[in-house]
Amino acid sequence: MSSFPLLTVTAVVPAVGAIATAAVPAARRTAAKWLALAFSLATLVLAGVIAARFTPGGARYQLSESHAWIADFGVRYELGVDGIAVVLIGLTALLVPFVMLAGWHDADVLEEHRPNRNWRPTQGFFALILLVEAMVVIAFESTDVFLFYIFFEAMLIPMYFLIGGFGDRAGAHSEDEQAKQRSYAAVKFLLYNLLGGLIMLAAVIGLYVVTAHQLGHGTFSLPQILQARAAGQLHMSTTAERWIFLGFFFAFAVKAPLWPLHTWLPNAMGEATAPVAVLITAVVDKVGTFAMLRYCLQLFPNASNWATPVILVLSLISIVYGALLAVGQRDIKRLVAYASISHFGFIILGIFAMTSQGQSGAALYMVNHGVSTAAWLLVAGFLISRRGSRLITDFGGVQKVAPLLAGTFLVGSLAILSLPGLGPFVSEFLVLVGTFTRYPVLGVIATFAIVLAALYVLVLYQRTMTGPVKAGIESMKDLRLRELVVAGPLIALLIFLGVYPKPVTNYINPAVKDTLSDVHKTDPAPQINAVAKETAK
Amino acid sequence: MSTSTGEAIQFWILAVVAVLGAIGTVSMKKAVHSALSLAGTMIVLAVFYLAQGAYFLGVVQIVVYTGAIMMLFLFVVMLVGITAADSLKETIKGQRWAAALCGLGFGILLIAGLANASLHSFAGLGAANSGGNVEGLARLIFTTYVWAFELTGALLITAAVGAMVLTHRERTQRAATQRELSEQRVREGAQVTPLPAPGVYARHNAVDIPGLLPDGTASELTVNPTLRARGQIRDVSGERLAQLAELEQRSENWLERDEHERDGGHRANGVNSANGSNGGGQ
Amino acid sequence: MNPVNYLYLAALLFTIGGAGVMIRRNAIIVFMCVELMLNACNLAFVTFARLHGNLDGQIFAFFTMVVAAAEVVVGLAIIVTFFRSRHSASVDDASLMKL
Amino acid sequence: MDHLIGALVGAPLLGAGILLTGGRRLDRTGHWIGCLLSAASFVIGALLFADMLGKSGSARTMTSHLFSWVPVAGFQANVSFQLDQLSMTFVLLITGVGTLIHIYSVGYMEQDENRRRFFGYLNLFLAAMLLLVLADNYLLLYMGWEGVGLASYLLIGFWQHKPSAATAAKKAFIVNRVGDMGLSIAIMVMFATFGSFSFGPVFSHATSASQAKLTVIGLLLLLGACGKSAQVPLQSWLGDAMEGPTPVSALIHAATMVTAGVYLITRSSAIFNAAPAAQLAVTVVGAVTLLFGAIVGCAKDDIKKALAGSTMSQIGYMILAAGLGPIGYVFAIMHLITHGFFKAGLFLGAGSVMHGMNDEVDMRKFGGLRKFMPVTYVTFGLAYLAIIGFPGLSGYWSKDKIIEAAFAKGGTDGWILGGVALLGAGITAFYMTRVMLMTFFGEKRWVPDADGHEPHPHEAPRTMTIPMIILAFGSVFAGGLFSLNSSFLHWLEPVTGHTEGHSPVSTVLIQAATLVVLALGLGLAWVQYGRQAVPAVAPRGSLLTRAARRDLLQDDFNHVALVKPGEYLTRGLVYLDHSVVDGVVNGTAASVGGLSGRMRRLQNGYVRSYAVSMLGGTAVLVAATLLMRGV
Repeated sequence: MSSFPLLTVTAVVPAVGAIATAAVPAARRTAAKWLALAFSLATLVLAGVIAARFTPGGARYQLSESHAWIADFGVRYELGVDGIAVVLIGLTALLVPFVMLAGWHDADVLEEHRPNRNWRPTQGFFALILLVEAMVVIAFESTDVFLFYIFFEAMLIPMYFLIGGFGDRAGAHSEDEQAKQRSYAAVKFLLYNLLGGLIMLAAVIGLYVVTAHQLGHGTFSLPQILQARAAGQLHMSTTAERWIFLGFFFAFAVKAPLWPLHTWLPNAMGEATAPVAVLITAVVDKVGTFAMLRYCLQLFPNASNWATPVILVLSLISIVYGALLAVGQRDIKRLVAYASISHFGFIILGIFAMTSQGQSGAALYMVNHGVSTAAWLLVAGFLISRRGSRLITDFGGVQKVAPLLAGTFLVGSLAILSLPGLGPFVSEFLVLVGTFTRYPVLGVIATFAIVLAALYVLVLYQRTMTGPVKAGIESMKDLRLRELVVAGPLIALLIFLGVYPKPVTNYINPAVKDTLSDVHKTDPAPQINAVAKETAK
Repeated sequence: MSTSTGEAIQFWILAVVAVLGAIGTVSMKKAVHSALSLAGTMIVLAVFYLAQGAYFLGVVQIVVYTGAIMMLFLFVVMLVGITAADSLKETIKGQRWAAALCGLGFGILLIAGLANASLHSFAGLGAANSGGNVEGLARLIFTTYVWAFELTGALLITAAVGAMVLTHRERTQRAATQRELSEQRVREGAQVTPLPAPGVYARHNAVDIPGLLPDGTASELTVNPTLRARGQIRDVSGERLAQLAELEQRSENWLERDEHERDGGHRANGVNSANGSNGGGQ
Repeated sequence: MNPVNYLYLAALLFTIGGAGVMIRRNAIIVFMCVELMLNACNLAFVTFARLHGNLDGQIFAFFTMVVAAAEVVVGLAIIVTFFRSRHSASVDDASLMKL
Repeated sequence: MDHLIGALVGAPLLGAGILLTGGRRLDRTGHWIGCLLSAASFVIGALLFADMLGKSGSARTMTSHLFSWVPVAGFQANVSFQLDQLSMTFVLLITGVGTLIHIYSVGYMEQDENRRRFFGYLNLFLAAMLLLVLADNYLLLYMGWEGVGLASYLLIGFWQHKPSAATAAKKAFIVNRVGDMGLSIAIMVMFATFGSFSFGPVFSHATSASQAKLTVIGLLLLLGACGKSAQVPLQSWLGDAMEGPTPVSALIHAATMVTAGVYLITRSSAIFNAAPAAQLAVTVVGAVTLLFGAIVGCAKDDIKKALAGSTMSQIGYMILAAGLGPIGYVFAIMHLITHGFFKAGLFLGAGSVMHGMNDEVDMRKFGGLRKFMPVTYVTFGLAYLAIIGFPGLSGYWSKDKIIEAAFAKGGTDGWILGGVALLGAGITAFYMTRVMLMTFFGEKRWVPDADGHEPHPHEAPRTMTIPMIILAFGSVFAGGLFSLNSSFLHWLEPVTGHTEGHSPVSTVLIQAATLVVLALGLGLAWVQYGRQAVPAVAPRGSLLTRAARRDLLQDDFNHVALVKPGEYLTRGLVYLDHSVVDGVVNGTAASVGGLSGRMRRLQNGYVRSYAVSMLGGTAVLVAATLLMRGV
């Protein structure tokens, strides 16, 4: 326990950055961009410091900070990170700079017509991104359920404006038709998540009531609750635990998103600009799956085990369903969205398979999915912005005129279809193995998805990149330096994660071990423990 | 313990009056009548106060309420005058039904509530009023409730100021002089001369009797439009004409004249009558 | 007779006044009905004072009267200004909502 | 010495890295870098080989642990290599033939502006393939397995501007993915059964696992093998894969990658030996494919597709042999090696013919080329003799052994398999002779190509001919050398194990029979294509022929059975998602909106109706209090 509030600072820096960026005068928008980028990089450095200060396998929650906040309701300002949180904070801090670079000119469209003197869309865009980062980071850090809830909800606000205010202009429709669809998407996003959040709020209050009843003093603090349960002071009644669990899970399932609560994602990702879409699926949605792992399993172990069968089936449906719909899409970004739905299915499957492989795989999957989707979708965004269209049919033969773009896009695609040697393979295989050891049938069915993934990814690549050069493509420019700076490191990272994920798994494994012990689960033992016998010899 | 029979009798009589007054307040078409019936109810209440040993309040009720406040009401009624709002026709759909439902329900509930409240024994005010009712009140007001009392003071002042602010109209330009007004009237082609006086050919020249034009029809200008709107005009020209005809008849019978003279005489009569009417007017 | 009857009377008057508020359109009459309701309350207070044998009820009634006076002053002023601007004393005309 | 194993994979990987990220500035020298690095890896292989010969017995197995790849609780995957005789055989084949084909490509791809990228892909393929054969656990093998799939995808679709090429590449990858699915599930079953998927633990405890589990694992591995080695029912991609540049067809789709299936089965011998049911399935698949490929090969007029058919059928032989168990493994691998030589030779020859004929592939437009490109003619001819199993040449030694082994399996299935293998030999003789005759003999049937250029057949440049010559030597002598006091057998025995099969009929008889069918096939082909002139346009042909031209309707079947239903399914789901799943949500929203529209009416702005609601509310409150007091 260090005196320096590292976690707070990490969350505060981007928030301050947001304010500073928003304050930049209208004329100096380039300065604003650089300022925002600087702040996001500072956050990245801080995330690195967190990772360095964190000792894997040490205390469960480290770098903790704890202050009374709303004493009457037992709400505390409590921060603390476990291995998974560290990794995800790193992911967030890592992706945001790339998102900014990719979206460097996204707000320029709005700069063209300036209704009044201090019209500052660019400042707004970057400030909002930083704000989202700050909120996501603190959501990952908080160990107080109420604190988490606040930011879990609050991050909707900046996201709402990012989707509704800065949608991409590459739709197939007229300007105002696009505006209509944008607002539709934004409102849908907001309503879905608000609904989930409100149900969760009820559950949060329920939790407070239960703790207040049994401990005498109501508390939201995760460590306290866990401790109390370990000490046997806290026994939730079965029904209460189940109801509260469902309240939490619903919110996270909407955010994740899990079939059939997924329909907001395609609209949101379709209408938002590629960088914002990446922000949605690669950063914000991770909070949902992360929270399943941290809150659902740790707070309500019995209810989790109770609900597991249903959740597994739903996630399986998500996997296959998302993949099939991705095959059927005509709009590149919607395709990516459905692919993401399929991948979130994998993550949830891994979490609720309740095996160390499954959960480590799921946690690793969050990282890999973030990086791979970023690489894939950001390049796709470059492609879309060049052509000014999202329809697959408008592309063809890009590989001939812009080989670099095609190449980076291909690598991204291969990552999405989880080719061995690239990050996603490791996590996906871990999830599959973890599921198979406990539920062989589910594991096999889920494995079918790797064929479907190959199908939608390669069909997309074939239609857009190969074949004769289509009209409107001939004069397409290859990647610029800025865009290479975005794509290059992400690809390098993908390869690194695919070949040597050990550094990440080192952080994840201990946390997973604790979680599994919370839900009283142990990995199913193999019929013949060959390894043990080998070592015995 | 129970109250005296006298009070009982008084109650049963006056209670009826109070209720009638209340119903009148609600159901009278004209605001004035409502005001009067309300005043009635209030006086009854004052009596009840006195009967219940609230001497001070009884007096205050009469002086402040029935005196000051109701007069204020009447002033405003006069100021506002007659409006379409007075009609009892309902304009909002379903309002009547909703009102009836809520009113009845509420009343029933109240009475039910009172019914099953256990209020059978009561401690009279004998002890409390032993040192005199007014003194008792005063003691309470200036000790326990002194803070509230001070606040009411502030409230009253605020109310007075507020009323002034609300009703006060800032004069934006200098008031128009007599001359300007007359000029303006001429420019607008409005009635320049003063309005004709009422009551020509009338049995008496009261404000509610319109003057007659030479052809015997009533003139709109001679009576106050408010009276007309309230339907408080006594139109007497009809009977007056009948009297004229009869008078002519009598004079004809009385002095037989030739045809030609009769014509002249008849004309003369007409002229006379015209002069007469003028004379009668002044 | 039991003083409770006074309470019944008060309830009745109060209800009638309430009905008037709901039914009448003329602002002044509505206002009178409000006064009626206040008086009903006063009656109840006084009666309770008698029932409980202390003067607090009367104090309350007293304050009610004062407040009523203040309220009447302001209320009537409002009615007058309203009449000036709208040439009507109908409470319905105060509604500016589009349905 | 052991640490060199890593370098074996590293060299071509480095090459791929340099060439693919190097950019245009490497266009001048890129291809030589590629050749150099693959040659380097060959040299390392040779050194290790020498080192291995120096040792004896079990000491020959070298291992090298690089780093821990995926460590999660019980699931420990390492990046570590194991180099034993089997792997070594493959290493030499891959790097050797690979290097030759690199050199060949220098000439063949001269005109292509993307030659650097091509060599990058080739190096990538070598790296992946070496990883595949050197891995000491199934997960790492899987990495190489998919790696070669990727390389093949990239190389088939190398001319991406050709839609046919792009489609073929995609098809190859996806069909392979189906196979890979089998392999990955097999790994999961292993993990669930043995708690490991490293060769050592799994094989040493294979026998102690339940029969059913082993059969499942075996069948799943077979599925994987089918995908990679283009065996029925996952064979459909190989024909289209010929869209790729010819060197690719030679290296990947003839010599090395497509034989990975055979490697997988041989490597997993411990499992298959313990699961007879799975073995039977393997043999059946092999036998069916053997005939399937051969028949297809007979009907194709496209020289490369004809050779592809033959590849299919030859691999069928290997799979069949591998399915026979210890009596077959060695011969499967031996045939694999010899096949690597002569089939690569044949493809390179075909490539050189196309190179001379403006990339014409239709054999009916060839003819009489032997005078114009003698070197090609000779090398192609020798390879041809080798593949039909002309006595004394490589093919003869390996294929004959397989046929004998098939008979030696014993029982009726022994007879059936043997018969099939024998028949296959005959058909092979027929279609290869057909190819030979149509290409190099008879009168010219040349036609100008699309742009009207008259073909001017000429011998290919040195860079292309030298590899062909070397491969020709291989295809002549390799078999003989291997069979010289059965050295190859002794070399491999420690890994695969070997038991001498005892065929019900004497080997002499079998050899005689083989020669007879060989002669028959040859004769038939001569009658049909040698004696009378070859029509420039294909005759309608029998039903079988027409079916064979369409790859025996495999694509049509896939289309009807899989593609169409899939399309309908996705369309239906897209509709469903929009109308039902989303519809429910929007419906709720709409109804709420309507309701609020009605509620709006209550706020009508009339003080009096507000008064009503107030009084109503008060009434409700009073009622509530009364009730409360009541209860």
